[in-house]
Amino acid sequence: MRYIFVIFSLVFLTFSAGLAQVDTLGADSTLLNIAPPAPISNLTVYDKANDHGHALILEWKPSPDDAAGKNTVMMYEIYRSESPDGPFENIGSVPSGNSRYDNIGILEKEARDYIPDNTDLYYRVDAVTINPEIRTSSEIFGPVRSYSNWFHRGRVPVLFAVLIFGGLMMYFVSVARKGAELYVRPLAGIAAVDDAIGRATEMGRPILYILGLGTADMISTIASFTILSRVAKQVAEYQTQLIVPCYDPIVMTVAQEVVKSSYLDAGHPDAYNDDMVFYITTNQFAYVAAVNGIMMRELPATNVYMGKFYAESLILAETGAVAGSIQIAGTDEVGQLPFFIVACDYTLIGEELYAASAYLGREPLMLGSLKAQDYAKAAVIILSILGIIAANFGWTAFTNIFKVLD
Amino acid sequence: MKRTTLILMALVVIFFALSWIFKAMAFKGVEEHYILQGFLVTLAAFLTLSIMSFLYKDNPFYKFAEHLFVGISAAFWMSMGFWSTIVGNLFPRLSEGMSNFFKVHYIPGDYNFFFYVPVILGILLLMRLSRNYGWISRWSLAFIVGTTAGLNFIRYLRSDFINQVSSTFVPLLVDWQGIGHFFSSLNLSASGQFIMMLANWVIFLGVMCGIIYFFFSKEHTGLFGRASRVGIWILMITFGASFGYTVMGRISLLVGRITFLFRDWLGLNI
Amino acid sequence: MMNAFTPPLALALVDIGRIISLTLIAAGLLWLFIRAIKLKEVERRVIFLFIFISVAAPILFPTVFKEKATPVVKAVFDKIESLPPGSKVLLSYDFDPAMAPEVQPMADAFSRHCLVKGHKIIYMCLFATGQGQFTRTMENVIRPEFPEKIDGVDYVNIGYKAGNEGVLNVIISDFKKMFPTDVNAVPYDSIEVFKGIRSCKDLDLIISIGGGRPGIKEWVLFVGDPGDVPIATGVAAVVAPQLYPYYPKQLLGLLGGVKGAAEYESELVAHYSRFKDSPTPALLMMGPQTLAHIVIMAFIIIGNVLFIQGRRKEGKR
Amino acid sequence: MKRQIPIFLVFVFGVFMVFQYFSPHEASEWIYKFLMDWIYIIGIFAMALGIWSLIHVSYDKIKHKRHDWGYSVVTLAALFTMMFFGITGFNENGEWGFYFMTQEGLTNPMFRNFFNHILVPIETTMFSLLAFFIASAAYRAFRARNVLATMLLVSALIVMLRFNPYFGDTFGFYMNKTAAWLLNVPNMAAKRAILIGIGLGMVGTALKVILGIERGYMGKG
Repeated sequence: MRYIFVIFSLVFLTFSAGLAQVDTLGADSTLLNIAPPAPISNLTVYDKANDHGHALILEWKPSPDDAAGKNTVMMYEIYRSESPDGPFENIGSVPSGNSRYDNIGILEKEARDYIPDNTDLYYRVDAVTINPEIRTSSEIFGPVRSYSNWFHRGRVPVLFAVLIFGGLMMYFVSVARKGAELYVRPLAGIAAVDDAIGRATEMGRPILYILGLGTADMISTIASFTILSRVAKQVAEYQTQLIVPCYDPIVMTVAQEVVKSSYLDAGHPDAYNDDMVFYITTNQFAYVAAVNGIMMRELPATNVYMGKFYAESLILAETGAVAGSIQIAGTDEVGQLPFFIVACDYTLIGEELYAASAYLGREPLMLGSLKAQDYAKAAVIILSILGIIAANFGWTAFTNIFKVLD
Repeated sequence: MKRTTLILMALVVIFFALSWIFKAMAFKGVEEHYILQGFLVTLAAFLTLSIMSFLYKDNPFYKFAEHLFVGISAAFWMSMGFWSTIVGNLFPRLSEGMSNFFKVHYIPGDYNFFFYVPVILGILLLMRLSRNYGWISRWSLAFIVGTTAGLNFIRYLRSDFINQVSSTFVPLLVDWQGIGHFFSSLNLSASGQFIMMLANWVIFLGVMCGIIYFFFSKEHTGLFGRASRVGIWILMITFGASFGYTVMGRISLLVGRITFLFRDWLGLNI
Repeated sequence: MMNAFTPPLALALVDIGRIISLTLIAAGLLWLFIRAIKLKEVERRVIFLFIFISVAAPILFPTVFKEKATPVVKAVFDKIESLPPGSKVLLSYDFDPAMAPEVQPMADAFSRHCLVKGHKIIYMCLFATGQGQFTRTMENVIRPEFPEKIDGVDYVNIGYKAGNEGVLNVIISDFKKMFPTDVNAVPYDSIEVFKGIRSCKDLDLIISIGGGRPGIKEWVLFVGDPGDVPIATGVAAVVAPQLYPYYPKQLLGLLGGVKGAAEYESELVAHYSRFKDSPTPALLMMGPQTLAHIVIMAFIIIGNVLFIQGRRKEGKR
Repeated sequence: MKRQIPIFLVFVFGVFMVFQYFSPHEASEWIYKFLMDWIYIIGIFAMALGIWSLIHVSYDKIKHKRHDWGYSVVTLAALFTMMFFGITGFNENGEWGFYFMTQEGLTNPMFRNFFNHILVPIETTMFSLLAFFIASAAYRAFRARNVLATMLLVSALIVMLRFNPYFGDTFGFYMNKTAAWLLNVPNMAAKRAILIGIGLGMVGTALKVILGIERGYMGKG
């Protein structure tokens, strides 16, 4: 898209330069007799590395008449052909002062700027003056071909990170599977969930579980599903009422499944019905309006907010506070954390939300992955200290390891 | 319903009916459909006030606006989805006849038959409504979750993890020219050496302590505990500052609404 | 909008309304404060009512608070003020309609100030949509308030050129190369404003308004630093904190968000009586903002008084 | 069969997406584009489920004359009216009929009117309620109960004090600068710490999902 825009604006630039020329011709007849500028030199064209092909990069040494010298070069026009004898087609231009042009083709064959892969191509760059008639062409460069790459070499650091993190994960999960005891520090928000369900039972009021505005494939929503399954199981055991209004239909589908099987696990499959988990609407504030209504009418004993939240976080949490509910929140949306912290009784900050599912289940496999995450964090601390030292002493070699190319 | 409630509601209705008449008269000659325009502006004002009345307490007007809002928004979202995704994206790939019927541009392509896959997966998802074959819907779910899990795995490893870690590599001694120079040029200007260094130190230590706060499998005691304490302090300071900063934007929203009521509805010259 | 044609009765009513509403808020807060000392909680609805009044009253009865320009803003004002008449100032409209509510008032205020001082203004933009924003300045400021100023002599609009920092890279050495004509296709050399200007280095001041990309950072890096030209800016509030490190070395001064714009407008009104009746959108926007912020802070204080009193009472027991 | 196939699918597609990132080849890009399109299209089918649930719940309320069932009539009426306007309209010959979307979006005048005069006003008003709630939340929660609460309170106050018109030049200037510093420096540190944590948590959870350890989303914890 960006390239289309660039190309488009370059076309516009060429066009407006042309217009300008028409006007200035009348005003200044000297433009007609500009001396042709010196050509560019050292033109090289090479395949763009680490890409999907159909792209080449041109570099050249600007004409001596660009800025210095006669200072007449207005822009450079780029020409391409599939044979050294032409015909050459104008494919774009750059203003003077530039010495590089990225010829990025569009992938569709029908597109005008389609660059075939594995085909010999020839390039030429013209130095153009304000009068487009007066120009000097460079020598033709070619043949050159563009290729599609199977492996992105600039992304090696990410590959290493994947391997290291994956390895840590595998290791600790297998350790946990063997039955090793793993310590986890207590989290206030998690402990509160159990109390809150008990409180709801005593008061005979429902529990409101909000999965947020995330879609079913967001990690925060997936974490929320796991927490929901624990909550639903306990709710089923205590025979309390559960209300789960949903924002996204797929989330609703999954949540129904989750709650249903939790009721089954708790041994009360008959207590479940599909209307506990229902869809409202996929509009942020319409959803909020409806949930606000539910809060004020059903007066839930506990509101649990887990998942992705945006500006509505404070509206929900304040209304819940007015209704007198205990509120437990957890989100990975950094911008909304302040509001949950201020308005809720307990808040799981960022990563704690993901950890919560492991905490609630106490399954060794889940705890093992927590341990792996902690080790990765320790690695971050060590790397940062090394990185700081490197930055202070100017060892760019170290910091370059972390450079990921796109 | 109590009699006072009924009287109150009747008064409100009369008030807005009058507003409709006045608005329609004001629009006469300006707008073609002045009666409709008068109604719509009055309706918008009525709904605005109905929502605001929730601040006092839940009431029938809020309930009305809320339920109306839910219905309208669901239908809006559905028709937009239908036109843009099914008609705009799917039909041009699947069938020339359908494309012609809906007057969208058919895009021929060698691999268009691939677009039958999501249609099948979508229909499998609808199996959810069946009592006996509901489990089939998990297949399409698995496709969505798997694909995005892979996508997220890489995306977050790259942007939130590697990028954030490497941007923590800042020099702690900015522009260091010896301790004498440091003290002799000590000042509090934002681009001065001291403030720059302070910023880098705070960022570095803040990030470290913050990460330590998020350790789950180690007891937060001793030095470790103290670092995690500093970490939560930094988080709290930040949350406070963000909260304070957001106030401005929220007030602007209210200004917008109140201006609507005063200018567009009541027609005050402000 | 209030202007010279508003009947005196309406003006008096506005004054009365303003006084009543402000007194009401102040007295109410005081009363709540005293109640807080006696350990009486404030009801939520009372807070809501106060917020509503503090936002609605300044809109209904335009309330302008004393906005004293902070040094960052004053620096820009003083610079334009101190330049001799006829100086060349470049205003770059680097923003789109989405940013406009915050920065359009600044652009208008800069234009007013420069024109009244008799500076020559060159308008350009790095955002394609900036042209539309300039049209607004043209229609709301230049045509109605400065009908005597002539296009090409007192100001010129050279429009938009694609290329982001590439454009800046060229105009740092040669204006004409990038802008052979203005938007009306008048050739560069016959434009009065450009007499004696070859490149950006010949300008007396550059002001970039916006805060996106391309924007002030590019101006500083590609023109301000290499060309040693004074640069000032007006940006959206979100961007302002990131720019503080540039001040005062690389940036002469900056206006951040509606507040910065309001400070500038108030300076302008204070210095030039002819602008007393000009629209000051930022100043008007500041009324509700300031009042609501003060009210919220007052409630935080009341909450803490309650808390301290409560603890003291518990201690006595 | 009911659980294994989904878990296998998750694994296959998850692993493919990881590989895809490292391979910029044209073929891999094409498959990637297809997969992304598929997700959108499947999502549209899910719409039917959502609308079905909404209708079902509302209809149930009306049928059993539950509390406030009258409002459910409003919801259903609004839903069907808006849907009707969304798929019908005048065609270019001025005939009322099945409606086709144009470049400018849905141009059915009533659809637009409903959007501009019902949807937008309610939406922005709901949003503007935040101005009230931010005040009540500040009053309730910003009390110096302990160290953490005090820090929250003080930094919020410093940032809000920018809006005090009664400060002197110098003091106001330093207040501004302190606020900017708070928003820049500690903010960046905290955000970065949270983001690194979130990044790890996300990566960990995504990996658990791909490997089939986390199955909560399939109704099995």
